Amino acid sequence: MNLDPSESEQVFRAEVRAFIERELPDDIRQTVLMGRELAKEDYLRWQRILYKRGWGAPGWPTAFGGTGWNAVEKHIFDEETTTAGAPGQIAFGLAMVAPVIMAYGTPAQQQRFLPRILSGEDWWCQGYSEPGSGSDLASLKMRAELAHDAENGNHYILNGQKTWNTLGQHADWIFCLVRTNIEGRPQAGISFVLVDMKSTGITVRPIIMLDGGHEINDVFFDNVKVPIANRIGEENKGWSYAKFLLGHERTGLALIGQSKRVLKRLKNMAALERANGRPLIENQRFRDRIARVEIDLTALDMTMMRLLSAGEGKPLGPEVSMLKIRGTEILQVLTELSMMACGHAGLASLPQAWKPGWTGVPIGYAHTPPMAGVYFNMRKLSIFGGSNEIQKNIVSQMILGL
Amino acid sequence: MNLDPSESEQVFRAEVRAFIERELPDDIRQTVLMGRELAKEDYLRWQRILYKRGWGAPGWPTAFGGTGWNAVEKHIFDEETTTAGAPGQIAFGLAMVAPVIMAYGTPAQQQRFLPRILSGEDWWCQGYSEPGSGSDLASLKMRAELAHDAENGNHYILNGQKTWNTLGQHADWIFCLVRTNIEGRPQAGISFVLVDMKSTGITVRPIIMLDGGHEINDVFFDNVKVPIANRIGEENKGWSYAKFLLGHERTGLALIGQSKRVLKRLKNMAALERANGRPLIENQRFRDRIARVEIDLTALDMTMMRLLSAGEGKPLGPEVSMLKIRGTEILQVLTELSMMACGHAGLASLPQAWKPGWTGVPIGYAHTPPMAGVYFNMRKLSIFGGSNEIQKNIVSQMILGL
Amino acid sequence: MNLTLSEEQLALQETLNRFVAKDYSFKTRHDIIGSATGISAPHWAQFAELGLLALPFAETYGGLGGSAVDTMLVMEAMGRGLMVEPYLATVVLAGGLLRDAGSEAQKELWLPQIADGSLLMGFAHYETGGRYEIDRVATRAQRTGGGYVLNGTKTFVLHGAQANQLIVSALDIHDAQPAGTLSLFMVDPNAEGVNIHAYVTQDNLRAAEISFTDVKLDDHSLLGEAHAVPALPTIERVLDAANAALCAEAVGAMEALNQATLEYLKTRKQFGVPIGSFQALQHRMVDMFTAAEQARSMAILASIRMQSANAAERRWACAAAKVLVSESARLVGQQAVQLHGGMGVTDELNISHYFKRLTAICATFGDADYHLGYVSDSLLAA
Amino acid sequence: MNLTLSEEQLALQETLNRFVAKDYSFKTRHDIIGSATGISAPHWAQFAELGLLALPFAETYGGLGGSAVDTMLVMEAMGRGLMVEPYLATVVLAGGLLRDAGSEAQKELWLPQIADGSLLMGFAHYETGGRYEIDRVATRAQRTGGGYVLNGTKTFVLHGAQANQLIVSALDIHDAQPAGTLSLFMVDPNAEGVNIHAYVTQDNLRAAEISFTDVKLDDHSLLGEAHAVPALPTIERVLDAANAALCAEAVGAMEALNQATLEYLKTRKQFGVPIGSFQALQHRMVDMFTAAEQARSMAILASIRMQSANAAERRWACAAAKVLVSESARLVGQQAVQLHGGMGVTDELNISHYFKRLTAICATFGDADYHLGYVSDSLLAA
Repeated sequence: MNLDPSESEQVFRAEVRAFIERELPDDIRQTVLMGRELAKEDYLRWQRILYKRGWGAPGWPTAFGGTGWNAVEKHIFDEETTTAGAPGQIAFGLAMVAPVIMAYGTPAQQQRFLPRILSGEDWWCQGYSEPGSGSDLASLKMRAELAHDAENGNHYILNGQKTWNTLGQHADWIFCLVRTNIEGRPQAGISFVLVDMKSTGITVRPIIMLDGGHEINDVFFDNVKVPIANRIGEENKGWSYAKFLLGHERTGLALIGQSKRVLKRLKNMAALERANGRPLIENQRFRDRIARVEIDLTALDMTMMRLLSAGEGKPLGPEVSMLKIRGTEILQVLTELSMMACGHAGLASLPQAWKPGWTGVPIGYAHTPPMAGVYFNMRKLSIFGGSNEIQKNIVSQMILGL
Repeated sequence: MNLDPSESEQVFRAEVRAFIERELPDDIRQTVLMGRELAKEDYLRWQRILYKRGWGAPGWPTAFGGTGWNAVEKHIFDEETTTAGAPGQIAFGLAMVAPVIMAYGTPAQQQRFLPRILSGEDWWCQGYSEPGSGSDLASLKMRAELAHDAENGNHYILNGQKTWNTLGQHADWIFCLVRTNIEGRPQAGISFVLVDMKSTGITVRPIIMLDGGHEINDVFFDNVKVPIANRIGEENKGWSYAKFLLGHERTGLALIGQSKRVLKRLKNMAALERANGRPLIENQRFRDRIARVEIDLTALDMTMMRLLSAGEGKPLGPEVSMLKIRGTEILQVLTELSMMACGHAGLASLPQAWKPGWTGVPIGYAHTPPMAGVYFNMRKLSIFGGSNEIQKNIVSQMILGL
Repeated sequence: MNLTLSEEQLALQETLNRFVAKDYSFKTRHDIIGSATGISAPHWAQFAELGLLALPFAETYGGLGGSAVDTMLVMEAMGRGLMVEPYLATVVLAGGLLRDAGSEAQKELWLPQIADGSLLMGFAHYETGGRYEIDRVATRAQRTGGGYVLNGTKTFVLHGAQANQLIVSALDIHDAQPAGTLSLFMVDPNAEGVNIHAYVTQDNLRAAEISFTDVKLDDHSLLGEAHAVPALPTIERVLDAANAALCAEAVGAMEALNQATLEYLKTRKQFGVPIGSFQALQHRMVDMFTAAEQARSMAILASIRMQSANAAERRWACAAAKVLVSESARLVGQQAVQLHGGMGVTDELNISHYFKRLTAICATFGDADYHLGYVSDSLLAA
Repeated sequence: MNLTLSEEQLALQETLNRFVAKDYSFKTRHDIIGSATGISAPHWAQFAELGLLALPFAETYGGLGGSAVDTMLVMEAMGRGLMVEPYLATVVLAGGLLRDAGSEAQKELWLPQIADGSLLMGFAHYETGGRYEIDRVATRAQRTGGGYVLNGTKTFVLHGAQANQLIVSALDIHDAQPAGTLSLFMVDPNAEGVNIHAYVTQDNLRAAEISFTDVKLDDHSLLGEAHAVPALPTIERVLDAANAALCAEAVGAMEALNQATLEYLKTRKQFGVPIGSFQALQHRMVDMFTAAEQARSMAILASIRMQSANAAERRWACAAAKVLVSESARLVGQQAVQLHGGMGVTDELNISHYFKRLTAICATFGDADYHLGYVSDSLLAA
């Protein structure tokens, strides 16, 4: 056993690092490192830069224009880009709907949608959850009824509501689970459709988050017409495509790169902040807290590497649920400590200071303003994408056999 | 609101304290304070001293020779005797079977059994749990079949096994839940009988605990004859008497006096033990741990007093489950810290040093030898008497209505 | 020992509950926190009418002679109702300082105005370069012929921009005492040289950074009779009172959160059953309930000990209470959000607002680590 | 990066698993811990036959040239099988000191005897008055004409009474160096003046307090060539190795405990269903599984870093591993007992024996607080 990178890993990491050093715009990097808010255009700029380099889709096979990287390479790429302060790539297109289109879409659908996801031309969002259907997704109610008219040919008419839709305000397309059959098992009446966000009858209503940010939405469908050609696979078979997608949603859930980035910032903060006139890091109680979470993060990182090493480049199994639990807990602790480090000054709310380019005078240090808000916002980590309680159920059933 | 004792509380506490000061034998006190093992005779001596003072049964009404104290007085008595280093009174007779006999026993049973419990002449033990019936007590299987012969008249013949019997090796009597009917709901076929431990056919087999001590047993019943006059109440109604008993078992479960005693010892230990040549108490990490559990104990103590104050002397309700959860957790932490305080020396196992009167040379300090064993032993607190998981179920159902 | 409320206190509690239920809805609060000052004058007038602002002061000064337990009841209602008015800043902090350290003339002048609701106040004490330490004051009040000249900067002045009068801690410096003596001064926030940088806090209260540049104070500005009483013990006492009050507020907020969460567990269905039927969530809810009960016990202890003549006993109880209440608040706040799922992280439900207030309470006037330090170090003294 | 085992290591692991399953049953162990010496000579001979005792030494000295990862595999099996033989004392501690600091002659003399199983050793280092500090040595080796006179008392010498040779840390004192230089000495436990107070430990290992009164040592007793290498870094390194080994042992014990507990959850029925169907217990078991997996990761990290030339990197990894492994061991040990209910607190089941061994590991060669201190303070250096 050893932790020394192989020759090829070393070369690959150096290549990624050099690329980031050269290509990542400094304003974007600063925005990310300071925990401030990214604009839509920031995401798109970075996606175009990656696309140009041929790295637009780290998770895709080369046949569709992806990099064809194995799990270790993807992990290295994730870690390097994240710790350096690159924006995350928007997963809804690249990592969620694209694998479904590749696996179950028609060649026409593949040619129509995939290149525009890769290049960043189309921004996708998700239409899974409904107000009554969170953890119990199969109970979803949004109707899609078959219809025909001269103008649209065979099409579905969608009526209902989707919620916990992330960044749908930026989106060009939404993929939806809809109910095409109300009889029998709930899972057996679901279809998977792709909907143009510009369709008549779609309304996006912001849900303001507890930190004041707008990143999620309700999406209402009022007699929205969707061509039947936009359905993936067979009618009423959507549940199996959805499950396939959820399996693909899980990469990067350990958030190791993000946690390393936040830990590094926290250490810098603790050297600047003052307790009784001395650097906060000299306060043993606070220092112990940093040490403790650093150990946890090290253990998680090692666990990830163990799994990657054992998996020989193949995607991970249900162990990912364990990584997600620990990863979200650790990042939540790190953001909590980052807020604590700020003391009274962290209590000042200056939402304007989150915006890139803000030049006002902060309360506290330059790092202070977003910290409490980031802590608040990160409570979502243990809820969204399958709550940690659901993840524990998965480990309990799939790994422990309980 | 105030914490000042009332005139009468003050007088009462002073009276109890003076009594203990005068009457508690010093050898017993030292044995308890050092965490060493009490002999049967130690318990009996103390019970006789209490009995002589008229305090043999703090929980009983005066009609049966008890003190007639209210909940606050009982709490004061508990706390003063426990912190001073008096042995606990054996609950199985006084606090468990006696209330059942008072409530459901015949006058003859009351006259026969209660005075001998009060005076300490009869030592009682419990026959509830069976190997297959722990938390799910109603599933118990030990049979009691009706029979008649010339010598014994109408009697039951008992066959089966009881387990988790505490100190049965000392006992004169055992109260048992037995199955008198195998049809219908399991709860509906249980009877409550009192069995002489000298009966032919009873075998007590020690179960050695993880600390090497012998405080629990298996008790086997092989055609044990029990006069029908020893049945409490009606046949097949034992379950309701058992539930009544479990309601009475719950006093003192918060273990506040014991925790105060152990905390005090822990502070003394931390002043004696050395870290890097200085008193261990100067080590901030360890000191913080003591401070933290002292705060928890203070909160629990206040909670107990709040409940007592609100209850105006009446017995407590399901909140006792909350007190039991916190109380056992706190005492477990305290015994764990006591072991930790001893460092390497605590790893030496000197079971002979647990015995009263031991005069050998300890590894470490005089306080060291029993500490690890006490920690190990105290793991039982969250298991016996209704595991903490069961207590959480009770709070969930009875208080929260979930 | 008596840990039940008196008849009068039960009546006060009842009044407060009615006030919160009737006059301080989530919608009402939403409008108040969105307003320019971030507080509601009509509600403050109601506070005065109900006698809440007069509670802790002697009758001589228009007060009602109430105890710290009465303050606890008010603060608990503040927590339950998520009320944002400056009760802590005006009544507990500034009012407490005036009551404990003011001269007769100062008490006669200011306390009745607090009691009748006409005066809002703030306490400007903390400074940058420190964290939660009580005795780190560099602000200077240099004696001149007829008064003082004040220079310095104060941070996290709760409701500092809303106050009509400030109490400012500063070193009283003159030739005989060049290092200065820690003192308290009444300062008019409208005086020349006072610069107020107001902001909204994470939990939608208001606070300010305030700088003083050559601010002229007259001779009567010094709180109390020329150092008859040292200022530091007074400040310690009032910050203990503030922490006891914050503990009570947290208890009110936790109780409201637990109630809402329990309700949600009983009504929210997934997989065809209420989510409260899942044992893991049941036990979590038991932990939250238990934490809130322990917190309540410690808040009561702190309030009772606020009346102790023994400063060490008082400080221990307030510090210990803040440690336990902070940890309980963290558990209850985080888990209430978690158990509400997605709804818990939205601005729309009051859940997140309670969570944010609880989080802020933990960081106000000393966090759990800071107060644990006091409790821990007191083991050395023993 | 490669975190998989080599072919040889897989074969070693397989051998160890077979050995534990076949030759080291709970009953066998019960007899061994009840014996006079508390260790089994036949099993030790098997250790030797399997090459385990030769693993970490160079081939020149009869060794197999194995790595710290190989030691990890052995220690993990020690944990899984709850084996009580003195592998840690003889091979890891004393063997490690000889390997790292012994003179050529000493290595040639002693290492082959360790490797072939004929020599048991102990490391007498800790003293009273301290806790887990590595550098608190007051034992004195006063130079005389032809050697040294040793005086002092050592505490918690693992398998000290079973050892044929001891390595003792002491201050090498002579006129030119009256304060002494920390050094290591080979001492015959049968020499005059050596007093051994042997005892059984809480987890049924053996240890001893050993005092040295005017014990005469010859010139060759000094480990290594007359202070060519300072002793303290050597001791630090070997204690790091011991902690890495303990981490691996704990991982083996946790895995066995988790397996037993999982099995119990699936088979033990209450209320007509396996108790493993209760969600609160399921989630507890997930926490235990997760803790053991994290612990395994850190044990691996520590073993890998034992091979690092960078002492700070090595110490950080071993300290960090001990912190995390200790906390995991506490959780898994306590909860395995809890989930087994009454059966968990009896001596009859191996559950309590695993629990006690895990508890002892946490307190051996530095507890979690002690090692957290190293990790924490290293933040100051950064």
